[in-house]
Amino acid sequence: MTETNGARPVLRLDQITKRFGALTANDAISFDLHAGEVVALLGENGAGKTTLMNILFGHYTADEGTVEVFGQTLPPGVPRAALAAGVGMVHQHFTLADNLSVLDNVILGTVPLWRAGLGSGAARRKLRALAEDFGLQVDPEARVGTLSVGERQRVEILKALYRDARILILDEPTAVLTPQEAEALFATLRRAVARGMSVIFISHKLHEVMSVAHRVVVLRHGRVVGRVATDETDRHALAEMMVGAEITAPAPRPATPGAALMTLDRVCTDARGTATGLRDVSLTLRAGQITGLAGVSGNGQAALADLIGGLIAPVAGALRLGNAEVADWSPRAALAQGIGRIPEDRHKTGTIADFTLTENAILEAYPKAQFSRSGWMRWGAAESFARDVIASYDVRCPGPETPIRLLSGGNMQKLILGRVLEDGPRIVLANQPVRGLDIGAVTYVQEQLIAARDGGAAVLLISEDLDEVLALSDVIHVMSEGRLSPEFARGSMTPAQLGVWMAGDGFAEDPHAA
Amino acid sequence: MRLEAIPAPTLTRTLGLPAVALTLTVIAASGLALVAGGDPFAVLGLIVQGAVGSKFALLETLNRATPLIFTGLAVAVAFRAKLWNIGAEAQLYGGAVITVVLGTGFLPWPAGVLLPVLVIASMLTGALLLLGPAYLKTRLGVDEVVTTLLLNFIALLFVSMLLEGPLKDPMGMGWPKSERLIPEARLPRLVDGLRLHWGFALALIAAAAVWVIQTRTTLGYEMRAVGQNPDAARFAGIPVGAVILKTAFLSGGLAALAGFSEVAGLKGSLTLDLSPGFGYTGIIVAMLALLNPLGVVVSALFVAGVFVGADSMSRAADVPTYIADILLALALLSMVLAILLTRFRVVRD
Amino acid sequence: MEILDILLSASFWAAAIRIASPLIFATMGELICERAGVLNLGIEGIMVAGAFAGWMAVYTGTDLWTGVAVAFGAGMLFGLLHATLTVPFGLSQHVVGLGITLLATSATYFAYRVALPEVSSPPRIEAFQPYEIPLLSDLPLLGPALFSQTPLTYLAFAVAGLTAFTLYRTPLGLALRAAGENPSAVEAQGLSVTGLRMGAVIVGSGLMAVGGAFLTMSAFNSFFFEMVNGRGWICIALVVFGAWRPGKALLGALLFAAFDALQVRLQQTGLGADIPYQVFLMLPYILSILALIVMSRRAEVPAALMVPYNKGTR
Amino acid sequence: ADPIKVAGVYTVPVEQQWVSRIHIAAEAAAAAGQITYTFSENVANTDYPRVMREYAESGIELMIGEVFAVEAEAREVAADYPEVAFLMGSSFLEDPSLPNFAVFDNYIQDAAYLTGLIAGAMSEAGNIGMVGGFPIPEVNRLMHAFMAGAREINPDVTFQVSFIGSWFDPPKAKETAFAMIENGADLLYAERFGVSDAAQERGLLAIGNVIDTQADYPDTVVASALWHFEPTLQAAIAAVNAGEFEAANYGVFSYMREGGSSLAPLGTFEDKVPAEIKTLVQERQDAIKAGTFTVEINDEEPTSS
Ligand SMILES: Nc1ncnc2c1ncn2[C@@H]1O[C@H](COP(=O)(O)OP(=O)(O)OP(=O)(O)O)[C@@H](O)[C@H]1O
Ligand SMILES: Nc1ncnc2c1ncn2[C@@H]1O[C@H](COP(=O)(O)OP(=O)(O)OP(=O)(O)O)[C@@H](O)[C@H]1O
Ligand SMILES: [Mg+2]
Ligand SMILES: [Mg+2]
Repeated sequence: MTETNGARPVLRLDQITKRFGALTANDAISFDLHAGEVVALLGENGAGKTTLMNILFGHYTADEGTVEVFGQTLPPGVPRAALAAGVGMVHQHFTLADNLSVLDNVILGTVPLWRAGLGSGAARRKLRALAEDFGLQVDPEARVGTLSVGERQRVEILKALYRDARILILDEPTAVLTPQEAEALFATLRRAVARGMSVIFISHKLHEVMSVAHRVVVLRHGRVVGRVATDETDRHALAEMMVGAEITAPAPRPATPGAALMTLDRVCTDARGTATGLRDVSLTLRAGQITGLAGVSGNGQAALADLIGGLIAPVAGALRLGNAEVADWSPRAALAQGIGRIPEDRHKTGTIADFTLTENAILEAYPKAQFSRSGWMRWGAAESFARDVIASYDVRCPGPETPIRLLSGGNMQKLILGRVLEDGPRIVLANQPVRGLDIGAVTYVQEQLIAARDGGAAVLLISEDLDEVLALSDVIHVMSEGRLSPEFARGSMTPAQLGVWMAGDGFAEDPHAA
Repeated sequence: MRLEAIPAPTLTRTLGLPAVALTLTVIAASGLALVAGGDPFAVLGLIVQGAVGSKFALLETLNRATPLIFTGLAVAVAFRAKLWNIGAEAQLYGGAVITVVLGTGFLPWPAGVLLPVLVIASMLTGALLLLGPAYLKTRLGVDEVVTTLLLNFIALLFVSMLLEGPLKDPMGMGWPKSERLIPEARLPRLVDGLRLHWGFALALIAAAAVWVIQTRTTLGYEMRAVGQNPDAARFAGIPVGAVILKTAFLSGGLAALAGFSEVAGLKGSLTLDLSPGFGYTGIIVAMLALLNPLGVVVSALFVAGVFVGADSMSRAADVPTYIADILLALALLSMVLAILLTRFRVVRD
Repeated sequence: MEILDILLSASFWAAAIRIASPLIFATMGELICERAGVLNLGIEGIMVAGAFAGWMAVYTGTDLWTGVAVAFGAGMLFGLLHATLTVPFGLSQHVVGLGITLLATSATYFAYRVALPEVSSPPRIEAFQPYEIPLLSDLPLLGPALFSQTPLTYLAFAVAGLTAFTLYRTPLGLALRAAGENPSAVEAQGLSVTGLRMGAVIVGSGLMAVGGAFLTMSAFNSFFFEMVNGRGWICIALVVFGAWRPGKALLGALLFAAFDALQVRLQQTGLGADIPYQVFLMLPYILSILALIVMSRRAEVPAALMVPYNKGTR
Repeated sequence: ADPIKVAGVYTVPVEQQWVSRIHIAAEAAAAAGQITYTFSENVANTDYPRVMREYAESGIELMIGEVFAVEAEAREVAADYPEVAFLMGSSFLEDPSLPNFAVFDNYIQDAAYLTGLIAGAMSEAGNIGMVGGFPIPEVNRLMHAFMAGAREINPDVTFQVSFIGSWFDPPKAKETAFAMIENGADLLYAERFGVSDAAQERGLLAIGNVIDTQADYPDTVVASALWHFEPTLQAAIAAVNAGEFEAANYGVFSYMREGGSSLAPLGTFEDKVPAEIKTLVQERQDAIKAGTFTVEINDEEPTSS
């Protein structure tokens, strides 16, 4: 195996092995990173990418192998040493303290603890300069708790830059970003690389990998299964290398739309904290049709999802099911009306981590006579239902008695999918259904949604991934600042045109609108 | 250092570590006895003797365990739903007060009717005492650790007020103490001549009932779901606020039964020092049992046994009685650590 | 004496500040622990241990300030035990806290009885005396209320100021606040969550013990069983009442103490004859709950409070 | 005779004034070889009957203690161990059907009355502060006797009465006393620890109760009403030795004429108390001992005046 660059690497991972009990998460992994280079780390869920990076950063200690930065071997298990050596890491799950300001989060740990002052003045100047330099606009005094996901990510990167990191590790940085935010991130990365910084980039999105990285290292089951330069490969080949088998993306047939199952008529909802509410939203969901909702995160998608899911009620306007206006609106009412709901965050709202698969499978349906009678649970029925879901939706797990937290994200999502679809809902709310999943799981989930549509359900697909919306939707709406665009038919809009709407232009009351 | 879960702990580990914890506790106690001028080698024997060495000792241990089972269950039920009820002490007194109000002649009914009424009335009173904080938590987000804690002090002062006012025994020579219950309101003894009463049996029944509720009913399922992830529960359509209120109802009711059982089974009247901290010890009992209702029975027996045994040892070995609480505290702390280490191993990195 | 007269008298405020002093120490101690993410229910017992340790040191011949240091050290020892069990091992903070209260209390009583087996009247020490700060103590109302207290009271206010300064103006305080909000943020910036939390619990426990020592070395001059009498639990409430901010918590302590002082004085008035004395004793607790309800919407609980942090698990 | 095996069971630590009098008397008897003595302190009332039973099982012959809050249960224990003699502090009377259970109480109202006479004369402001733990008979009757004495000397004297709701919170007792001083009191009735300290700090006077603390507060404590448990204990020991222990009320052994209570020597205040008052006190003391003067026993809760 030859490395492309003859110069001395800035980072060298040598024969890293990490075992968790019986499982070998990293199996003798070696690779080098050179100055000014972006290496993408690819692999299915659970392939061992995060583990490897955690070892490199000192969160975990490897059982075997060494990490060398600029020729120096890092002491294992000491994040401070990695930071001092110039390694910066943007974690898969953000590591920010919500109660502190941006500036405080950035200087945390950079000043000796036993000092009287924080030195905020100089720090603020440095932060401003960095933000300017790298195009990472963010208010240093803002409390992190009030920031959007994209802004938080900028703070994470600024944290690394502030420490003069020479090596930047980004673990799935785009999983929660909009296309625009992702683009801005890539622009920042290019600037950083132009200044000689090296980047390790983890993503499941192959087009991103292709556009940002110079080289790709592919992991499977903890082992390196491929190394390739991006200009010598394509998406298809990478996908195959990851999964070890060929992948075909779903190609939906044209839809045959039916009756309007749900109608929103000039609906408004209250804003909650920093989350935007709906402003005069009118929307029709039709049987046998996938309605795609594109938009930059935080523009009211959450409010719309909560409304349809029964968690909030309109403060103005009407919500109709068929022709009947709903009065008492709650999750129970929504479920009773045959609305199946795939929540945005499978960990936070979709599942209960310590509950078994069985217990999670009936989370919404347990009051039904099938699973309980006059207050008594019928665990036998529940378990056989869980077995059905596991079998029909290909949930890979030891069995229905397994706590769901032991499952990977993809399998967790399949269980939710099964729970939602098994009952044949008339309306399906799919909010970010494939976020963070690997290719295999993505394909599977999307196929199931198409199947539901073909079975006559009205599907609302909310996604920040414009490619996904374009590929699956029969009709598309765009959301911006709580407003909803008109309906666009499949193929009537280019991504660039949609982008204009996403940026908030084109809406009626907008003075810039035509 | 870091903790790593052990997938399948060996039997040696499961039994060995708690044994080590207890051994260390006994060694520490022996050392203390030596410091206080007692015989260190007699300590262990005397504790065992005092806790289970005679029919008398054994029944005293069961007796002491009775209120702890109730308060332990109350805490286990609440904590399971992440309702931090630190106010079992107040609820206990609530049950005791209502037992005295109704059981000193106000309801002149035969035992078969009166006792069930007292049980229900006690549970309702305790439940109401916890409903307040639970309501404040669900409606206004007021931290219930603090409200329930403060209610303990208020309840105690309130009881003191009652005992020096309307509930004061006119024949009590002015001592702040209630009238005695009528015989129909007394729980019969389980064993003639010894203090063990039907309250103990009631506690066992309560433990079994809680176990059934938690594992077999929709309410139990809801309570666990709300406790572990209220967001997911709310999304799934579980009425979170209502479940917390129901949990509070059950928890407060159970704690109140401790008061009922102490008054109706043991003391026959109410004084200000009915409970030497049973409400607080209930928290320890519940956590030691990992919030498992059947485990609560075991851990209550353990806690009671250690205390009764050590207390008796202090007299026999002629060392200050405070050694009993030291021993109990050491046993508890080392025991929770040992139980943790049966399931996790310490790895260095 | 009518309520208004009471409220306008310097002696009333002097009493309030005196009563508040032990609460201030212990509340700051608890606040530091909770800000770092650890609920310390050992407070009640640690105060007992501090009350005894400081007093006993002076009784056996050390000077008063050494006694305070001994109390602080005793508190830190129990803090170390608490921290070891709750931080690296992540054991339930409820159980460990209550266990430590039981342990510290009983160990103190045991030690007292072993050390002084034959006493029938509690021995006394020469306690801290009020020190009138020159000039300041001559101010009307404020002078006798604020500046004629014992040195330990001045120390209590200094500790509150230092706590606020440390939390909001130093890197250490920043790290502590972050540790109580999101430990992984601290870890990712190369700091040790374990170290920070343990340090906070140990130092916080030391302060609690000094609060206890105030009772035996300043408010009074002998050690009694049950002397702390629930003051530790009050401090837990005060931390919440103060929304985890030192300034507000200090105010809360003063308010609570003022009510206590008022209740003592009200018992002497016409009201006192008609209303059971328990009602007066209840007042501070009831008002605390009411205050909590009023400010509940704004309170910001440290997000990682009571959540153990175990490196390497998610 | 062999020393009698005696056990004390107390609900508070032996430092507490009241229990300390029992404890000291027992230790003295043990030192004199009359008895062997062991005790348990700070026993919760819940545990009280169990501790009694444990001692009874272990072969104790005479048990002393206080059963105010556990009357019925303690009597049950006594019934189960007829061979053990129980001498218990109690607000109730003996029960002839329970021949091994005798009662006592601190009837030291005589001495408290005498201290009241002195206080009435020593309080120039005619404003006396009284701080109690709980308003129970043992406290109330002493306060009333004291108040009666003070009123006899100064009919206009006013009293401030407060209960701190705890037996053991000296800082709180001290605060309460301070409040009374601010409210005009110039003499304090020190029912609890902490009160004399307040008086001392403000240079005022205090009257002691149950124990003599003048040595600790030489310029503060004027007089004290002392309780002596020795006569009670000696009577019980004699009865046990003679095999004649029976249900009886030993309360009378706390009366002044039995030597169960006394007025502490005025000591440092010998010259400060007016001579005519000293004479009156002496007269009354003699009358009480002669049985020609009785101090009223009033167990009601006293209130401020
Ligand atoms: N703390 C841990 N304890 C035990 N096992 C772990 C732990 N962390 C990771 N693993 C195991 O290591 C394997 C690799 O996990 P890792 O998080 O590195 O995957 P990944 O490649 O980052 O996946 P994803 O794409 O989903 O982020 C997983 O299969 C998991 O079973
Ligand atoms: N503490 C742990 N113990 C055991 N396995 C773990 C632990 N944490 C994570 N894992 C495993 O690590 C793998 C990846 O975890 P991770 O949380 O990254 O899931 P994921 O598939 O990336 O899901 P998502 O993207 O939704 O977070 C999963 O297979 C999971 O089983
Ligand atoms: Mg990962
Ligand atoms: Mg992932």
